[in-house]
Amino acid sequence: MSEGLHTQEVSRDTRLLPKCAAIVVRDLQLLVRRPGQMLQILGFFVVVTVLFPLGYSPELGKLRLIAPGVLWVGALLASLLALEGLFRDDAEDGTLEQWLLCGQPLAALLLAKTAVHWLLTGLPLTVLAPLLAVTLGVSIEAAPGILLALGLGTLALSLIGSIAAGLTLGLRRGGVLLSLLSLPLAVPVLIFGARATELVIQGDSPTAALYLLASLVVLAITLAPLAAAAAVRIGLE
Amino acid sequence: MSEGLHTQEVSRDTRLLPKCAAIVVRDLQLLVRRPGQMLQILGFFVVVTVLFPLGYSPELGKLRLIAPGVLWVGALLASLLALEGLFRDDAEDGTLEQWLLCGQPLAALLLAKTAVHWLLTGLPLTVLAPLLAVTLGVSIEAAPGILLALGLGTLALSLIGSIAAGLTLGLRRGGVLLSLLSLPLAVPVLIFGARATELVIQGDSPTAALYLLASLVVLAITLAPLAAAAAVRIGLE
Amino acid sequence: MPELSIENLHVYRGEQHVLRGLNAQVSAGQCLQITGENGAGKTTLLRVLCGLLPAESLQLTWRGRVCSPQDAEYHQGLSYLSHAAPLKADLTGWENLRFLLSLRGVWQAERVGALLERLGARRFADRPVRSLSAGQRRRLALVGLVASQSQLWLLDEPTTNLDSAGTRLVTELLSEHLERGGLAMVATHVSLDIAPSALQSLHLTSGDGARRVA
Amino acid sequence: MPELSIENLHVYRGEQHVLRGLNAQVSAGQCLQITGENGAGKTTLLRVLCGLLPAESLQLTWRGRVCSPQDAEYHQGLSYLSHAAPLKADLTGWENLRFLLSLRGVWQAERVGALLERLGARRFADRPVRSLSAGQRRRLALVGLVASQSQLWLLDEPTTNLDSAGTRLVTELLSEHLERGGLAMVATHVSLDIAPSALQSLHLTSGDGARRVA
Amino acid sequence: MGWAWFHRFGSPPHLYRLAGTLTPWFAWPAAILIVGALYLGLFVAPPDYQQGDGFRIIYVHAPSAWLAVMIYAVMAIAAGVGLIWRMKVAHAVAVSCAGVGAWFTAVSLVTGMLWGKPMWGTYWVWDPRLTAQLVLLFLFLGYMGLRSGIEDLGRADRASAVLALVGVINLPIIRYSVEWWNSIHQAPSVMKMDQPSMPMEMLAPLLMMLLGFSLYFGAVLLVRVRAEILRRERSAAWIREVLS
Ligand code: HEM
Ligand SMILES: Nc1ncnc2c1ncn2[C@@H]1O[C@H](COP(=O)(O)OP(=O)(O)OP(=O)(O)O)[C@@H](O)[C@H]1O
Ligand SMILES: Nc1ncnc2c1ncn2[C@@H]1O[C@H](COP(=O)(O)OP(=O)(O)OP(=O)(O)O)[C@@H](O)[C@H]1O
Ligand SMILES: [Mg+2]
Ligand SMILES: [Mg+2]
Repeated sequence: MSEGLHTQEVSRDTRLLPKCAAIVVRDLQLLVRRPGQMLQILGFFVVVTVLFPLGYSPELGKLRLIAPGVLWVGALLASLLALEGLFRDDAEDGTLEQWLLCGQPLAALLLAKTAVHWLLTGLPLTVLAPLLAVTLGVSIEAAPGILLALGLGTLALSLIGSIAAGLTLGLRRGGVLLSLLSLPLAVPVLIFGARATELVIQGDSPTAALYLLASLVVLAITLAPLAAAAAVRIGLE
Repeated sequence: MSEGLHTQEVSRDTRLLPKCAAIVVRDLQLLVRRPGQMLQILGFFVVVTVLFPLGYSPELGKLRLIAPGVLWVGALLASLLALEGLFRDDAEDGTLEQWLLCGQPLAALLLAKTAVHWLLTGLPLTVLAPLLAVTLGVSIEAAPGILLALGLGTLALSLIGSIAAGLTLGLRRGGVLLSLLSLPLAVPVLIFGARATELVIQGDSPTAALYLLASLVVLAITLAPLAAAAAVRIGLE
Repeated sequence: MPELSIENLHVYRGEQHVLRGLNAQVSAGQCLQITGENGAGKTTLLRVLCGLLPAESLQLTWRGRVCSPQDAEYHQGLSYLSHAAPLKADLTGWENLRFLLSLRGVWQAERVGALLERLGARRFADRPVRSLSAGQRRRLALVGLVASQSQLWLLDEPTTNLDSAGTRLVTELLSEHLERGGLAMVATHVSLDIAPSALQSLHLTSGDGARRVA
Repeated sequence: MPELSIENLHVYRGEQHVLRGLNAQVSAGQCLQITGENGAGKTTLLRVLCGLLPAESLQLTWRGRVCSPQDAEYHQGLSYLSHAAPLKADLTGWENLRFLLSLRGVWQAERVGALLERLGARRFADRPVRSLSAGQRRRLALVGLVASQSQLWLLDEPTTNLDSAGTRLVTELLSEHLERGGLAMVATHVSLDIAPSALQSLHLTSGDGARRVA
Repeated sequence: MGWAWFHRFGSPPHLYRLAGTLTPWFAWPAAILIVGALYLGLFVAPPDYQQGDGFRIIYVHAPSAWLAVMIYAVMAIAAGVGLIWRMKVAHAVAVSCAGVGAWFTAVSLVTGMLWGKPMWGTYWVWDPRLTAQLVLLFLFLGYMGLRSGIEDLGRADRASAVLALVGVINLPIIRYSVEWWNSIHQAPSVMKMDQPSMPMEMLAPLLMMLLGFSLYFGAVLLVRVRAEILRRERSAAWIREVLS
């Protein structure tokens, strides 16, 4: 038979990058198969932002004041909800096990997975935000600042959430616990983010707050994948 | 062998109530086994309520104005999140199939399940709400009104959500879709509920809004179980 | 007269016409073994008969009366054992059985205790199901099956994950069930060690309807 | 000299001391069949060897070098087939295999095509896995196993859900793997139809360590 | 010398006995210090010239707030040791910390709120320091929530240890980030420890109380660790020896 030679003889591609690429390709395929997932997250974001004026007040003048809070809380909740499925689906159907067994550094694979997840949820959320801000009475000039702040913020949230997603893997309905665990870590992001957005809306320069956000992102990129890998190993036991 | 006689001869208890009782007992057992579930929902509610001041403003005078909106959006989101698992867990491990096969009206069983679910999530949320309201600068005198409004509101939300929970059974991660499906039905609850709460906080009489809420609950009790039963049958296919 | 008769069963799954005009009869004391290669439609057949999957067309007669596979009365006489054991992972085996059987109105603690003993499941009946091995779960599900005292058993690969002693037990339980006048439809790839007089066989071939073998 | 040697393996699950001081060796071209009643610890043993479960103590030697069951190099020479087939329900069989094999760096379309043919899986390789029967999924997982060309196979009840033709195929594939100098550890309740010279057997008894049989 | 002491410390029977012996050495001084500090604080220290007797709540509030942070640190260190050296008793220590820590955090929050009513006219203000303390409570609750969700002890240990360690990074971040927060709240001047204006009669009971609380924490920890070890090792041979 020609189908199998053994490891000693088999030419095995041991580079890391093609594996990360395979993960990205697969997740895009999955998105094409069920675009509903992404649309639902966006829908949730819209709904939270729309609900608030319903429960509060329809006056744009008042709404503008609470706009940063509403946008950020909405984005935070939507990101956290989306994160629930980050590793869970793969764990449940047994494919995540195979990631652990493929002989590549797990942290790198999880970083790839988290990055593509952000591309498919965090980025669309970010793009949507300025539009929603307009419905809350914010002027369209604030768009670039809002984009930058939310882009950085959701990226940090995705990374932070990946740790909690790993930790809650072993649990049946980890969703709520995931939010709870991510929250203490997400608070700084929320505070800087909302601060930057508020400055932008008022027409001031948000540079300092944005720098802080960016440094949080850098910190998260360095540490979160390692913690997530440890968490996933434990979660899969 | 004495272990089996056949249906013709077997004395089978065909009353409906003991079955509903069995469901209640089992769900309480499950809660005792994992109290985390309930605590997490409460934690989420607390967290959402805490997020707003962080993203908005720490001034109690300002916070008091948005308190009804924050409380209701928080309670709505927490209820919807909790509802995700209403039938899903049972569907995934195959026990829900057995409910369909036990020869009892499914709608009644699902109503029992939804009722105990409200007792374990909606009611605690309601009890917690006045405390959270205090942190938002609302006076403790408003407590009875808030309790009544949120009690009725969460009950209606549980019933409405049970329909969506049935419909999203077939989907992997129905959570977000569930929120979207429930929302059109939940909006009236939110509006009347927030209105009642606002009146209470301002010290006015919320009777009219509360009557409307109560009639929504009655409507939901009559119709929701039937719709949920139909939805579950489809979802399980 | 057959207790259960299925006529003209057509089922589509997605695009596929999985079962085409299948007919089958089962009398009291008879077991119908359903065989067929992977993907032939065995699971589909059983789930349609439970009313869990919709059929394109089906004429079902049960105890001489025409009925739909979703009728409550028909369900009361039927037990279905699926690929996966219907147990809640957070409850113990005992609690699971208590709930399952209460739901059917046939909970009797001593009977269940005796059955647990017989299936070698007493040892782990007090542990949460989450911590049980695949075969141990299966054994609990079998206790539930027997204790629900239904006349019609619909079993999907009941010997999966069972060791050889477990497999023998299944055929024993099945034989006893038939002797008491029960009916069974069993989808399985292994040959069942049952009195040939009580055994019929239905071979499904992928998508081409069914051939009756014996 | 054995390629794989396991010494002094102790594993606890919850309170239970499931494996107590187990020793086993497997040489190239040998298959170690793991038997034992339900709950004896077969699945546990395989998952510990994959590094998916922690062991209390374990001395593992692979190709003459002591290593941990979480070493990347050891993983590169190993394939594990669990109770459930590791496939994403929303992707087709083909896409699933492509991903799985790319992850291991051994994706070759023609080879996979040939294997699909051989396992009778080409017909449904382009359908989403969600719509496949239990046995069909199993066949896809087997293609992935063979195509990953690992020297060490760890198989947990590989014949579950397979029809008789499928079961025969598994033993064939296994024999070929051994002839090529592969190693295998197979947990199963059925007897494997493999050349006796290549077959060893390890019988686990619940919680009492292991007895070597042949 | 080497690592022998480390392994000896890590052996459950040894720690069990050690904890038993040490408990009274923590409990009695704790009781004496707390009672003494209460007496000094409530009756001897002069009333504050601004707040009158209301300030006396500080004797419970401030020590419990400090302890809460300290306990988190102890918990994280124990969790780290358990994770890295796979030491089971370290996990037992970490678990035992969580409940006490959450309790002290809650006490500091509640006493703070009670104090806030007369001082700031409201129970709660979204002040950075208060928020940081609330987040600390979430950390403890999240830790316990995660544990309660995982059945298997070993897995619960390791998963919650990762969380505890991740949470450590969070402590300084919260501390500094809240400075950036758009708080319009005037920093309460009483919340400054380094004011030389605090007279010795006020300060001494405070420090005594802090020491007392710390010893109390030590005693509670030892008792809980013993119980935890008993629970974990209930099937071990040495337990039967100890109990008989
Ligand atoms: C819920 C409300 C409150 C919370 C959560 C809270 C929290 C804290 C925390 C975390 C500390 C320790 C500070 C540190 O480690 O640096 C502390 C200390 C202290 N708090 Fe509070 N506090 C609250 C209300 C109050 C009120 C109303 C007062 C008095 C007006 C007050 C006065 C003090 C004082 C005097 C100290 C000790 C000295 C210091 O470290 O500044 N606190 N509190
Ligand atoms: N998550 C768990 N927690 C605690 N105990 C467990 C857990 N999983 C399995 N066990 C126990 O460990 C023992 C070995 O289980 P394992 O799954 O390895 O058995 P097995 O030999 O594969 O059985 P089967 O033939 O039924 O698949 C069993 O007694 C089981 O109850
Ligand atoms: N959800 C689905 N959607 C579309 N087609 C499906 C679905 N489930 C199963 N099928 C197809 O229906 C056919 C019958 O499937 P079924 O599960 O009944 O087979 P089976 O005889 O039980 O096979 P096995 O022995 O593998 O369990 C298969 O060809 C399968 O691919
Ligand atoms: Mg099948
Ligand atoms: Mg097994």
